[in-house]
Amino acid sequence: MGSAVIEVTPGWAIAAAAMLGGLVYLAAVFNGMLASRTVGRSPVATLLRPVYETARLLRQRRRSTVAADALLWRIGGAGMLVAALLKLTVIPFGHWTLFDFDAGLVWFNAMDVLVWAMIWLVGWGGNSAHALVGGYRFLALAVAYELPLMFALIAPAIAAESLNVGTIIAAQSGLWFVVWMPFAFLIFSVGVLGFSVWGPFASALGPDIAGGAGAELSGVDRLVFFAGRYGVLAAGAAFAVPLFFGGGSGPMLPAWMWFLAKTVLVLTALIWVGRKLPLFRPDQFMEVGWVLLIPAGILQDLVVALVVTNQ
Amino acid sequence: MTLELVLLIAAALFSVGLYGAISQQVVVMVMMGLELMLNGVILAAGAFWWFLSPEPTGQVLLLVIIAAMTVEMAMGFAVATLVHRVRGSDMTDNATELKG
Amino acid sequence: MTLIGDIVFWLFGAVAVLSGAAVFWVNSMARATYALAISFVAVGLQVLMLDQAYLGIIVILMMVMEMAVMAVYMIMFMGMNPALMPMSMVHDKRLSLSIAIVTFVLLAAGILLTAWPSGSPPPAEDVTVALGEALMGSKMLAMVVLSPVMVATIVAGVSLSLNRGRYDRYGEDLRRRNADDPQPGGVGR
Amino acid sequence: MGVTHVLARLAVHATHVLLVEAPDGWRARVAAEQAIAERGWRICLAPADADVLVLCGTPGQELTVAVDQVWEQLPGPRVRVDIPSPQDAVSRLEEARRRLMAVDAHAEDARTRAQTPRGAEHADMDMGDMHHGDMHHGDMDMGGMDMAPGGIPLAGGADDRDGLEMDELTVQLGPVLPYWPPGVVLHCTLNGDVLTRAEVRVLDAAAPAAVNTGTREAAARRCDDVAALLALAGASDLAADARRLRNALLADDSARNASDLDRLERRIHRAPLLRWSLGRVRVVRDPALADGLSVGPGESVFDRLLAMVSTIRDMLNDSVNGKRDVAQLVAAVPGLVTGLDLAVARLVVASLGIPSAAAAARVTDG
Repeated sequence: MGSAVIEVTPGWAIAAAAMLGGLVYLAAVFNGMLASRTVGRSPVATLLRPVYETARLLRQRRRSTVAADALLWRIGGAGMLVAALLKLTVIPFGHWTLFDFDAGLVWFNAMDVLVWAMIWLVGWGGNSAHALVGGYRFLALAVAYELPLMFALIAPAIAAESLNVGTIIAAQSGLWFVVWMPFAFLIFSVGVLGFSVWGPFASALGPDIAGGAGAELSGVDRLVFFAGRYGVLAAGAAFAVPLFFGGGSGPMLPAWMWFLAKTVLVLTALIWVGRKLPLFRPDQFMEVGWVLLIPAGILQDLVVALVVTNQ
Repeated sequence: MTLELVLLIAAALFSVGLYGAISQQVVVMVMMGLELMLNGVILAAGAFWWFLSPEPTGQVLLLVIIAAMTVEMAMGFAVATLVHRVRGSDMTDNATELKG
Repeated sequence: MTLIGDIVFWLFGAVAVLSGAAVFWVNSMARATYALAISFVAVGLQVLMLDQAYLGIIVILMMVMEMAVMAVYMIMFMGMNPALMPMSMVHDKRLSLSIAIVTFVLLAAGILLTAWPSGSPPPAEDVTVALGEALMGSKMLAMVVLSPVMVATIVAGVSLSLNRGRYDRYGEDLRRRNADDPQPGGVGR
Repeated sequence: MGVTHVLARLAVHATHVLLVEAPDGWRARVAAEQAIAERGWRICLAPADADVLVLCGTPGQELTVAVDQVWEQLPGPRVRVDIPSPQDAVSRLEEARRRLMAVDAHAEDARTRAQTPRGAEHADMDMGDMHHGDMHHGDMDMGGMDMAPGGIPLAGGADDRDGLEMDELTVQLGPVLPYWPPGVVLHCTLNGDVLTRAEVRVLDAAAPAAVNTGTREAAARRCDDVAALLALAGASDLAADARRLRNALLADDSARNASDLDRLERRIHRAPLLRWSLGRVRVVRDPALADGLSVGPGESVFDRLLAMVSTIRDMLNDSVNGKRDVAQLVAAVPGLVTGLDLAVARLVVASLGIPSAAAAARVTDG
């Protein structure tokens, strides 16, 4: 089983960044449409909303707070977008990848751990109680979703007998992994929602603490942070495709189109599900993560390992 | 790039960590010094593997060092919490008084 | 390794040492913790460049996680607002500094004076696979020892730092059906 | 036309509004919310995100001071408008739109306003800025250091609920806080995010406008409390449903009311995760505190939510009884929230339905 992908020159990173930008725009529009529908407004009006929002935040001045740790604050704010871009480097776009890396799966995992640092730094840097509480909440949730996520990531790697993303795609030529390791996919989705602070895991940015970790962000800082949050969500959705949905495989259309179509489908599903669920409070979800999700992930890995060894 | 130069970086990291580990008063800061020393050891182990014996044994050694670091850290946090709970303080100087 | 590779490698080395020194230099605990995280990331990338992909990434992954948690501990236990408060909590600064310098000089002398054998070139085959096969084959003992140590660490760490045990939660005879917690968890254990 | 003008023209379509509700400003706020939704604007949660500050109703002296301080926290370009009564909402928001477009005025505002954020001596009324209790010295060597950097005294320590000494933060909840009862201020001491001490205060001896129970408006107010609780729990779609029902109740759309109410109730019943999230949080943990709250022993926040929805129906049928003593309700808040973390404390406070109870109580007083 060889790798199914070709490494392209680093110059294509610009194309990857543009694709991420497109996905972020799409995600923001789709989320805006769902939001407009609940207040009974036409969803069509939201098509340009991200443009307006960007203009608004570009026009808005950056604001500081008393004794803010501006350096750490800015690093945290910009870091989400950087983490999203770094994740994208190991995700094959159809047949092409920027970085055909031995341990691509672990690379992705390491990049989503960066989000831990970023959210906490954003919460800390503003020197505001609500924001800091948001940072604490995220770390508590992170401890609960990250370990199950790791077990979920291992399942496709066991089945493909490799940590290389291209090889994992190649191993799915017969059957997509989502079919016979559904729990791994579910836990992976929980993890993606978790590290993008989305939907049920948004309590770090919750309404009860006036926007939480992001409460003190304004202007460009806010724009970059929230774009980065969509970016991490989009990168997570894009990574589900090579891991569970056979990468770019599909009839008729070229591989890159299949990859994009599947990514958009997973992304919209995540956004939709995220809006339907209430917030998970850390004190509740920690127990779920440790008592239910970790054993579920281990059992899933065990089943996958048994299937692979008995083939 | 030679083995000696990489080892010098590792030695520098180790020495800085040593300075922190013996000069700091707060338990958590001492732990950070120890971590930095182990950081140097990781780099040295990686360099030995690459320059001298590219066989899996060296990598296993590295993995063991990383595992040792996590154990050190977890126990350090637990002990810091315990000392803090008992004494309301986290200074190493105070912890030495505990043994009496 | 190419020239650019060499330069990048040294750059990471400089970042690792300088941010390591910054840990004890900066006067904010959050900054100190994340300076250490940067030092680890730089060393992780160096290990990555030394062809040990898996281990390099693992160093980055674990240490960023650890430092994120560490920062919270720093702030919990320091009794003041660390972003604002310059801190100096050292004893025997001069002695420590001289010990550190002497150590470095000794190590450096050892490194430079030792006649290192000229090593074999790095292997061409998949290093990560080799590590995995070693761990599950000839070096299995290491894994067999590490696993229980890790589990023991989790148990010991939790029981050392815990205030309320199961007798507080489920009553003296452990008969209480629902745990008596300040706030209930999500599963009901 | 320069870049600034183009940006302003685009930006005004996505204006974010921070709403502040004075105790008598409920109807004005609802009207403002409707007008904001019609424009496609958004309501935001914090001053840092806001372009327009809207003050609904007529504030007392203390609230005015608080709002002035929040006004200073808007990053700018910023506009402040008052909506004293509901019929002003549309015109005042239009005025806000016009003033947001005035590029030169905002450049002037940016030049003349205070350039550095203000220190902690003013921070009492801030939404989130913390200030710390007194410093304890301990054994640390801190010779010659400034003990109050940035004008903020350092944190003192105190045992948290697990008996671990941690830094204390003094944080004030209200009066400018989304989904928080207007006019109520909770001074709390936080260990991490756990409330260890709390004191409650009512600003300006505030009292809302009187509303007869059994009217549509009383039902609408109750419905608004339901929406606030749902929003805090993160059920944003259900919260939007509740707000739509509230608007329909105010608009006297009786045909829709009954079916919408049934639908909302059904959807809440059919939300297993909401039940899981709220159903294990008991409102009153200490039975001694239950007096006069009309909250049953062992009732959870989810039970309270269902009870609130069913009282909407009772109010429509004019069969509601058992008025609640609001002063007692507000006074009970510190006892109920002490020992909880911030998220659960907010849910518990919202489940009491203080705003609508206050409006209803006013009728009997007067």
